[in-house]
Amino acid sequence: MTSHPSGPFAGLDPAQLEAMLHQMLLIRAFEETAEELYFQGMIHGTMHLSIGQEGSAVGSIAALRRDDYILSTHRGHGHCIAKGAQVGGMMAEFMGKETGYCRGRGGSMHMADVATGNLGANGIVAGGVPMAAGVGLSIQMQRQEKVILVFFGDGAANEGAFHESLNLASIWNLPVIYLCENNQYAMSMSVARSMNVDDVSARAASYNIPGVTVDGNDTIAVYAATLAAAERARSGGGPTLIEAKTYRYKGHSKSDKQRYRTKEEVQEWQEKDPIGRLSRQMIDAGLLTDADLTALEQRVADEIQEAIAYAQASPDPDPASIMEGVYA
Amino acid sequence: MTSHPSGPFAGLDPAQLEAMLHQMLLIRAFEETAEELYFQGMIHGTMHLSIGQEGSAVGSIAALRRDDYILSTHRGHGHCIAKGAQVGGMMAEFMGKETGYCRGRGGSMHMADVATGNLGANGIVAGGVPMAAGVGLSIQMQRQEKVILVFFGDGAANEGAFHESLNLASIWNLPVIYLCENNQYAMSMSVARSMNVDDVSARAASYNIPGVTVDGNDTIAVYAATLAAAERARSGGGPTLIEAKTYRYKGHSKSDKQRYRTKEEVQEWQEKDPIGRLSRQMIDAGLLTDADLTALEQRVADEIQEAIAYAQASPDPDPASIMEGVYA
Amino acid sequence: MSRELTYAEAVREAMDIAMERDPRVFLFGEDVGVYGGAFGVSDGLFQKYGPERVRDTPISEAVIAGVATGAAMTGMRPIAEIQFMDFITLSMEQLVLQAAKLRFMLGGKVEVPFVLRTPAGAGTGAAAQHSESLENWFVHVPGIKVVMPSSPADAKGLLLGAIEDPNPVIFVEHKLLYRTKGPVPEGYTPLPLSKSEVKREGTDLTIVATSLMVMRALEAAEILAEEGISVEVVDPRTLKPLDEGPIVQSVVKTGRVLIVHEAVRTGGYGGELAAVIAESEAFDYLDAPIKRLAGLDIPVPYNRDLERQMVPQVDNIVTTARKLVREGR
Amino acid sequence: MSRELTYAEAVREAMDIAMERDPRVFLFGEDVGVYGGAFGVSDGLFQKYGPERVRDTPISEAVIAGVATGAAMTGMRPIAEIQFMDFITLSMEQLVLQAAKLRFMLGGKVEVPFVLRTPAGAGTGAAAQHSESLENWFVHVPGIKVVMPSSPADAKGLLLGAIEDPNPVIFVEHKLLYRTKGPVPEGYTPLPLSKSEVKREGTDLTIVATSLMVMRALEAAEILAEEGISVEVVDPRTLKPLDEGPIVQSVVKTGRVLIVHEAVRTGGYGGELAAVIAESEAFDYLDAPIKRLAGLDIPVPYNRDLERQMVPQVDNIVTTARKLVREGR
Ligand SMILES: Cc1ncc(C[n+]2csc(CCOP(=O)(O)OP(=O)(O)O)c2C)c(N)n1
Ligand SMILES: Cc1ncc(C[n+]2csc(CCOP(=O)(O)OP(=O)(O)O)c2C)c(N)n1
Ligand SMILES: [Mg+2]
Ligand SMILES: [Mg+2]
Repeated sequence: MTSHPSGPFAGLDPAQLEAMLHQMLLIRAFEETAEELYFQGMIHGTMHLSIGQEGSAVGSIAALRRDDYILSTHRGHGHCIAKGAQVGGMMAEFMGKETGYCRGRGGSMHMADVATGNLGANGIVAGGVPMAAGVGLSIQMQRQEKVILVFFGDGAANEGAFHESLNLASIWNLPVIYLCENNQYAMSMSVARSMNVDDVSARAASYNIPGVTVDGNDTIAVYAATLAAAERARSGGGPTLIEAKTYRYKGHSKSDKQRYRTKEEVQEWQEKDPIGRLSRQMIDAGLLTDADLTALEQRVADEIQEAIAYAQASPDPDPASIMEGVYA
Repeated sequence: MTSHPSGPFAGLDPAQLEAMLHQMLLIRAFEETAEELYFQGMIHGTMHLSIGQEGSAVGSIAALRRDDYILSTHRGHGHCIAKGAQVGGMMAEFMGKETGYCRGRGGSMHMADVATGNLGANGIVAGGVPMAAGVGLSIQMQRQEKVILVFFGDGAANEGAFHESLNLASIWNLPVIYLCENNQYAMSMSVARSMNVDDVSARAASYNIPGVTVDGNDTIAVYAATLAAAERARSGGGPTLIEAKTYRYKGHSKSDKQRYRTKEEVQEWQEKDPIGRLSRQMIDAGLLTDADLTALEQRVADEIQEAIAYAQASPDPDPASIMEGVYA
Repeated sequence: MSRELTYAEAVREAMDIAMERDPRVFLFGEDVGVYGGAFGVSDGLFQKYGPERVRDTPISEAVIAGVATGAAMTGMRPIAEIQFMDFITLSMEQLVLQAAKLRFMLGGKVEVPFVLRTPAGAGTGAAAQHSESLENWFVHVPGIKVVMPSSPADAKGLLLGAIEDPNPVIFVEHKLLYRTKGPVPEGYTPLPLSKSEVKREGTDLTIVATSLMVMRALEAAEILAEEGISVEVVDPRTLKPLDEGPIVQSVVKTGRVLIVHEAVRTGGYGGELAAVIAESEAFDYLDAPIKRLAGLDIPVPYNRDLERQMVPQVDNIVTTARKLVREGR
Repeated sequence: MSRELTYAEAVREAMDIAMERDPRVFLFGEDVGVYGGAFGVSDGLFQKYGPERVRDTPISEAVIAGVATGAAMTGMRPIAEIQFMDFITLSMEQLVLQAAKLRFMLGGKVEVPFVLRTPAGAGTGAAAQHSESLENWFVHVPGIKVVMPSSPADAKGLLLGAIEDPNPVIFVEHKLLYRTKGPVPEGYTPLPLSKSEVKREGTDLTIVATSLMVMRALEAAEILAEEGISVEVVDPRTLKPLDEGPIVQSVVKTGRVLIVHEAVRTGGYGGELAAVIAESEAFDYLDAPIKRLAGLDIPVPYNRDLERQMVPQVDNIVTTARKLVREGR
């Protein structure tokens, strides 16, 4: 059955829209909290925050089914939440607890929730991109109706793995959605300096597959593009490359002096905030009131508090278990 | 100074044309002889013959200067001869002799003649492609007027290294000519099966650099395209991707049953032979007589005999020297 | 019931049997289809199983490893072929940072059951980029298993065992062994990836050898026997995880050990074996230093004689073993 | 004249001096420019030398290695940075099959003089894909040199020596050493890539350690000294080619040896060291088995305590060393 996205909300009903807005608020609150906890010394290591990019995470995954797969990136908290993970288990992972999604072994860069089809964040730029072809082949050979959506950044589009994976998915006609979150920078390297094409999606032509660029801060546009790609993939139409243009408000990681961009540039993008945009759209359409929004924010705040409480109350891994999980 | 290739021979004078025809005949004779010697057990290992592809080797390199660089492939005898190597030293290398271009250490897959700017054949598909960007950068930083031309096959265009190298050469505006010898197959894998685009040159668009496809069996067309690319590179215009469509008559290597193609297909291409084509063009233009051609062929036969004699008379490497050349 | 097969036929039979029994098993790589693989190992499988289960790939070693990993994580049992072990240098990120670590990084929530088959070794005149023996790189990577069969029977049994194993397995074949013949049991006869094997019993000296070097060590043992030197030959077969027992026990018995591998000596698996022995109770029984005989520390030369000189030959093993037994060093 | 610098400052000073003296030297890699490198090591060099000689690259580790190789072959002296050693898994083909072998394969007709700098090691809570110690892979590759400085002075001297060296050099820095301080001589003071160094003299036990483990071994030696155990600490500094002399002589003197490295134990450099010692004359002087203390055979865990437990700490060294001296095993 093919759906026909129409209207300002591409066929999404109010309940779906509210669920999406809730996820976007939850992602932002989760990451703001994680950063605080980091500064308080309650989380160690490093983290890559996707604040400002919630539209591409939620918009794309809203177009998937629960049993579809995703492969995520180092900037993957949003993907994980959008696919259905519990923030409690994520917070526990962040704190390195045994109850975390990776038993405290993986942390932020390996956050995964296999039960909801999230095969994992990845510490390696483009690390999930070659695997996506394998997941796609697996789906195809098992005659499943699933798709695999793999997230990657603009910087990842310059890795050799990008080229090999898209070429293979093209010739084998695999049900893979390549979703490039182009947030304008790879660490300090701007897209303008790292490639001579304006759109990453232009590279789809090298493999003769569809390539589309959408405003990544327009959650509905991302949803519609992903839904079309997913339907194409499910119906044997093969892979699609989607580029969602967006922006990260925070530094690349915890060691970024941000010398490579201006405060003005950040501000300009903050005015195009995806959460502000979706909530405004819904309010204008009468699907949401300011009171609803406040209620949603309160709900999110409570969920985060519960998550922290759950994580803090959780046990650390047993030192005696350190050798577990290397081999099956 | 920009030359303006014109007329059927793109500005090449009769002497140049005869030299090119001579090289093409020499390449073919060299490889036919190498194959014979292999069957006689005088050469071991394996070899990849470029018989049928002499047009792309000679046409492209004729457009370069002696001090320009090339990086070659596993199918590189033609490149080596065209850049100016002596067949004696090449035959000696083939026989593993101390007088060979690589002191008998490299063999067919590593044939190199640094003195004429040939930085070496390569046993690795696309192995020379990333290095080419480094050579290009070296030329640029030393403010030299040189260019680097890197050969690779259609199969190599599916390696990640191809993507990374072209992207870097593009953003750094490096004087690199990427010359893809598309001979329709990567071992048993046809281009039709290995990529969904008709022309490898179409991939230039991913890097916003010029991409051209020429008939690789039209030696003059290859020359003209390479000359234009070389002038662009020398004048700071950056890299070019040239695709020369051609065909190998022989099997991929010495272990090929050629189940993946038909005799008819091979015959069709043999009718488009680059040597036959150039000699006919020259004869039609009154630049060559049948007698001249016979004389050229005789000259080539003598050169090959001398090469064999030289190689056979050459000493084997001294076993005591085996550890030499690992470190400088 | 067993009959003589070549090593290549044994590998093919193992793949054939595995594909017949289990629809999740498939073979893919460069030219594994109509061509039959660069060394003819998969000859006929394409005709029998068709293009879906015996698939040619473009020349893209990174995504070959990625396909194995992604398909294995989601219910398939891939057999990937890397045409020459040298080219595995292009697959390292997916193999080492992804396949090997995913299970651990994800808290044990996934399995990555695939086999990556690849031919290693010199001796074919293919020079430095087509002759590598890189097994110790993978021995150094937790999460990966490394298998190196030295006989047709081991090739079949261990490959079936590797396909059954729920972990990523690097299965290293040797080009010079492909044509060697030996008895191979019929039917589904998997071997566990956890057993070293004493290939020949002896009392004066233990030779621990891998892959092609096992065959050469056995030939050397024959020659030495005529001189009255009794050599025991032990083959780890699975380099990782290593079954140390038979090796340590053998050294306790003989008091002398010679380690032989083809890979270049420095940084190789011989070091690991030497350390395992030197740390074990066998240390107290050693009557002579632990000796390594391995590839010279150079790239593999093209010239036939230099190539031969670079890799341990039967006569090198005989000389080194004799010296170790007679002169104790 | 020498003053205190951090290890990171020492590396930066070496690059600065080399770039001032030699126009052929340039630095390139991911975020080495305005950002100053992921660990701030190249901070300020971009401002001083500009975008041509301090170049940011896209995220393309294969071509980074290719650029180093191609530029080195044709007259330049590149310093390439791979942001974390883990990512070198994407550079292996160009480093191992090209850079390392070109000189030999081409009959000695070319030189490939570059340095590839990369930070290794765990301890930053960055988990399994940002904590690798892969030095032994390169020790196993003829044609490449491997350097692992353990102090600011060695970092500066050995980096200058590496830049002068006409071969490809993998220069492995340690993230946890970047902030450590020590005296560093001023000016152009290159050290040869051919000298192990005794970092502390002792008589009861030899500890051979690399990189961060040298610092921990020295701390352990202090503690053990109070117990009356005299430990000699030897640092190979250049893992390949290895200067065996000081190690063998030390073991001859002490009769006991403990090898300590951070990389996972199995297949690691400790095996090579153990074999070198077991093959040397020191074998006859050994009063105890050769012992290795190394990283556990697991991917590096995220959890802070598990991460700490995985890598040898001072107390592990003290305990293991004490046992080796007091109980002889
Ligand atoms: C192979 C590899 N190279 C480099 C890095 C270090 N690194 C981590 S994230 C990053 C930038 C990635 O940029 P992009 O793909 O655009 O994703 P973004 O961070 O912008 O979300 C870099 C260089 C890495 N993790 N893996
Ligand atoms: C990285 C790598 N993969 C595979 C091979 C084995 N191999 C050698 S040549 C070849 C085919 C190359 O095809 P193409 O690039 O079109 O060059 P051609 O042989 O047609 O000239 C293959 C698969 C190799 N040498 N290197
Ligand atoms: Mg980005
Ligand atoms: Mg081809």
